[in-house]
Amino acid sequence: MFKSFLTLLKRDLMLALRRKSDVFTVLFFFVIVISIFPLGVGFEADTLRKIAPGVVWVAALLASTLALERIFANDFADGTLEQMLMTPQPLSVLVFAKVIAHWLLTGLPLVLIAPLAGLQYHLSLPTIGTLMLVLLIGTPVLSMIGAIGAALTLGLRGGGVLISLLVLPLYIPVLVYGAGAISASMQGDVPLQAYYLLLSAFLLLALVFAPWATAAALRISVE
Amino acid sequence: MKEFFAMGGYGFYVWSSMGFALFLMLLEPIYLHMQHKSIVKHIQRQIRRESARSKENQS
Amino acid sequence: MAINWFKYSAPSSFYPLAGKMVPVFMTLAIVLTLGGLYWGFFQTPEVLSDQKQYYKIIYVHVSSAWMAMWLYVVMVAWAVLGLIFNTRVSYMMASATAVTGGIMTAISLWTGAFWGQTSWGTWWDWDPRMTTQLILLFLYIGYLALQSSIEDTRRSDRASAVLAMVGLAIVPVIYYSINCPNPNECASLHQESSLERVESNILIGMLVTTLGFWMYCFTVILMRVRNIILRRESHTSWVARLEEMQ
Amino acid sequence: MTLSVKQLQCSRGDLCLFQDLSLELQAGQLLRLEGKNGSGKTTLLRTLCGLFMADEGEILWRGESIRKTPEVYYRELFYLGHQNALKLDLNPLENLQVLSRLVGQNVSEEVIEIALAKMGLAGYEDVPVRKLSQGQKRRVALSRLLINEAPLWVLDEPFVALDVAAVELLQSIIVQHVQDGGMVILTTHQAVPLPETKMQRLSLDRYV
Repeated sequence: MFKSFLTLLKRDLMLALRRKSDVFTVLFFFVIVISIFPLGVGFEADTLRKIAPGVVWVAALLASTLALERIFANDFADGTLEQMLMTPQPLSVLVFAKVIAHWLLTGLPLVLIAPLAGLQYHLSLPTIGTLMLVLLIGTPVLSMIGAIGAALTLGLRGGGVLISLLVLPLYIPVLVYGAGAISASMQGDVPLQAYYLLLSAFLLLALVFAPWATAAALRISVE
Repeated sequence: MKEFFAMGGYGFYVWSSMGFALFLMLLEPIYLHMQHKSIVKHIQRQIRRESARSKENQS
Repeated sequence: MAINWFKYSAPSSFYPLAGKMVPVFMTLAIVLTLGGLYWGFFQTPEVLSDQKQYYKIIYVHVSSAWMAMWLYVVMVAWAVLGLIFNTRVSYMMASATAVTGGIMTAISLWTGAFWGQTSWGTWWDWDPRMTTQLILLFLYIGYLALQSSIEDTRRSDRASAVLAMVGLAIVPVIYYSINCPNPNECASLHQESSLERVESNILIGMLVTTLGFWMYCFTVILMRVRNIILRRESHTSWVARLEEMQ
Repeated sequence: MTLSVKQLQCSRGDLCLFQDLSLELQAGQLLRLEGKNGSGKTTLLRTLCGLFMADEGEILWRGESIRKTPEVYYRELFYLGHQNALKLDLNPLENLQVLSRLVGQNVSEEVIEIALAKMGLAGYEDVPVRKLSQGQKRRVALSRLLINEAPLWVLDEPFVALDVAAVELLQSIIVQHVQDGGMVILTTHQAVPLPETKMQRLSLDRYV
């Protein structure tokens, strides 16, 4: 079981490296969305600091939904997805590998680029630390839940917009506590433990249930 | 009767909110009934088309 | 006398049954809704002084809000039934319920905004329950959007069933996260619901109206499912034999 | 090692494709599926692979339903559809390695190179599949037949878009597999040179 998980993960990463442009489009989208807000809202430090948590998280949400369609679309088009449905391993393990690969290529870069956004928004260093940690816990949940939407809308025209329509409402808990943690860390003495626990709980629930739901959705869509 | 509609000065709010809601709830069954009729008409036409075509095949 | 539920799971036997039930539920809906509203409007003693007349909005607001939430659960129930027993009628009932659920949510938001304007002075103030209703509307819209964008009825039924189940699993988490965004001093989750502090007569009016809304929803859902059955089974022989078609 | 199908019924949307279809396939036999286009041949093949859910009926492999023990069935099944199941950015070697490892087989590079050579693709091992012609891509997909150890093959129109040489090559591979005690289910208009005893035919037009 673990061998095929690694095989698929390695294959997806290899594919991505051969087609680097896909990786950077999501990253640049995230950076552009974050950099546009100050132009609209004004450059005062305290307003930027106040809106930073929300802006960063909404940008992360939009960037992740933008990239979701690609998780299964290529495999569905060239027939490899069918082969994956007919392996001795449970499908949810393979789905898990694909989602992890997707997260490594679209979620993790957001975490690594987040300090840049922090500086743009005059965030203090500890807050940037919180920002990165919260994004680190939150973005996998976005990929996991988003994969369900991607599997449901497989092969539909106008699938990209449809995915965000289906999936954005489901991201709300991660958005609320993700942004909440960052604004709490800005007030200094507020304990952040509760936020991290809640986000980690979401992550665990997503890790357990999302691949299974995605596998069921894939079987329905590939039929 | 007049003060009934005035509703203590909130007449506008009460009636427009309730009015719209009940109007919508009235509209839906009517729309569904018309939709039902149009589907029935469509199927009748379809049956006539098929019976006509089957007669041609036999003749 | 074991009721053979599976007999009614076939569209051909469910269609006439639904046809017979529609008038019954419609009359019940009219009687109960008007009765509830009449009771609420005229029978409640002027407990509240005159200028508080706007509370009458809550009859429709609370009834539609409850229906909006209940219909989502009913929709998921039909979807799950469809997935387990693979009966097409259950899927049709799920998609029929979704539209009425969406309308009920829209009504509850509309009346809620008016209620907010009169009692809090703002059309929309992100009150946790109202925000959850808004998100519920997005879930309904997502369900209907997915269903309409998939041509193959078999796939659209089962795909939207999965989406509805995922939605239902996450709705409580959404409600929790909106109700106490700051986990450190999370306000008592259970705000005083509109039931406790309500005077008994108003309560009666509200409950009767809600029952009326239940009947109304049954009526409309059954009418819509009959249309769906006709549209999907238009090529079958039992439809051709229906007396309406002669 | 038998594949038995009992009272299978499949429908697309509201159209019933076939009903109470039963068949039994023993080791060392080939089943040809015939029927006009749209008669549900591909749907039947996909149902046999567990990709499509039948309305009624059961599919048993070694006496066990494929729904209950899919891992046993999928270890012994090889399906080749209209699509080649190849990633265009990878070269044939990587593609075949990934696909065989996914099914749990550990295949060495030499075996893959021999198989590719046999399919007339010697020297193309590290050329990205995107650069190959349509016929060559199909040959890469077919070379998986030489690598996999699955006894049951389900092939959907395998001879399509193949030149004469490739058709003969594929025919010999299929015949060899059946004679070695393997089982093949395929849809094709091509002749497959096998003695009648080893051949079963099934026309879907009879099951509507």
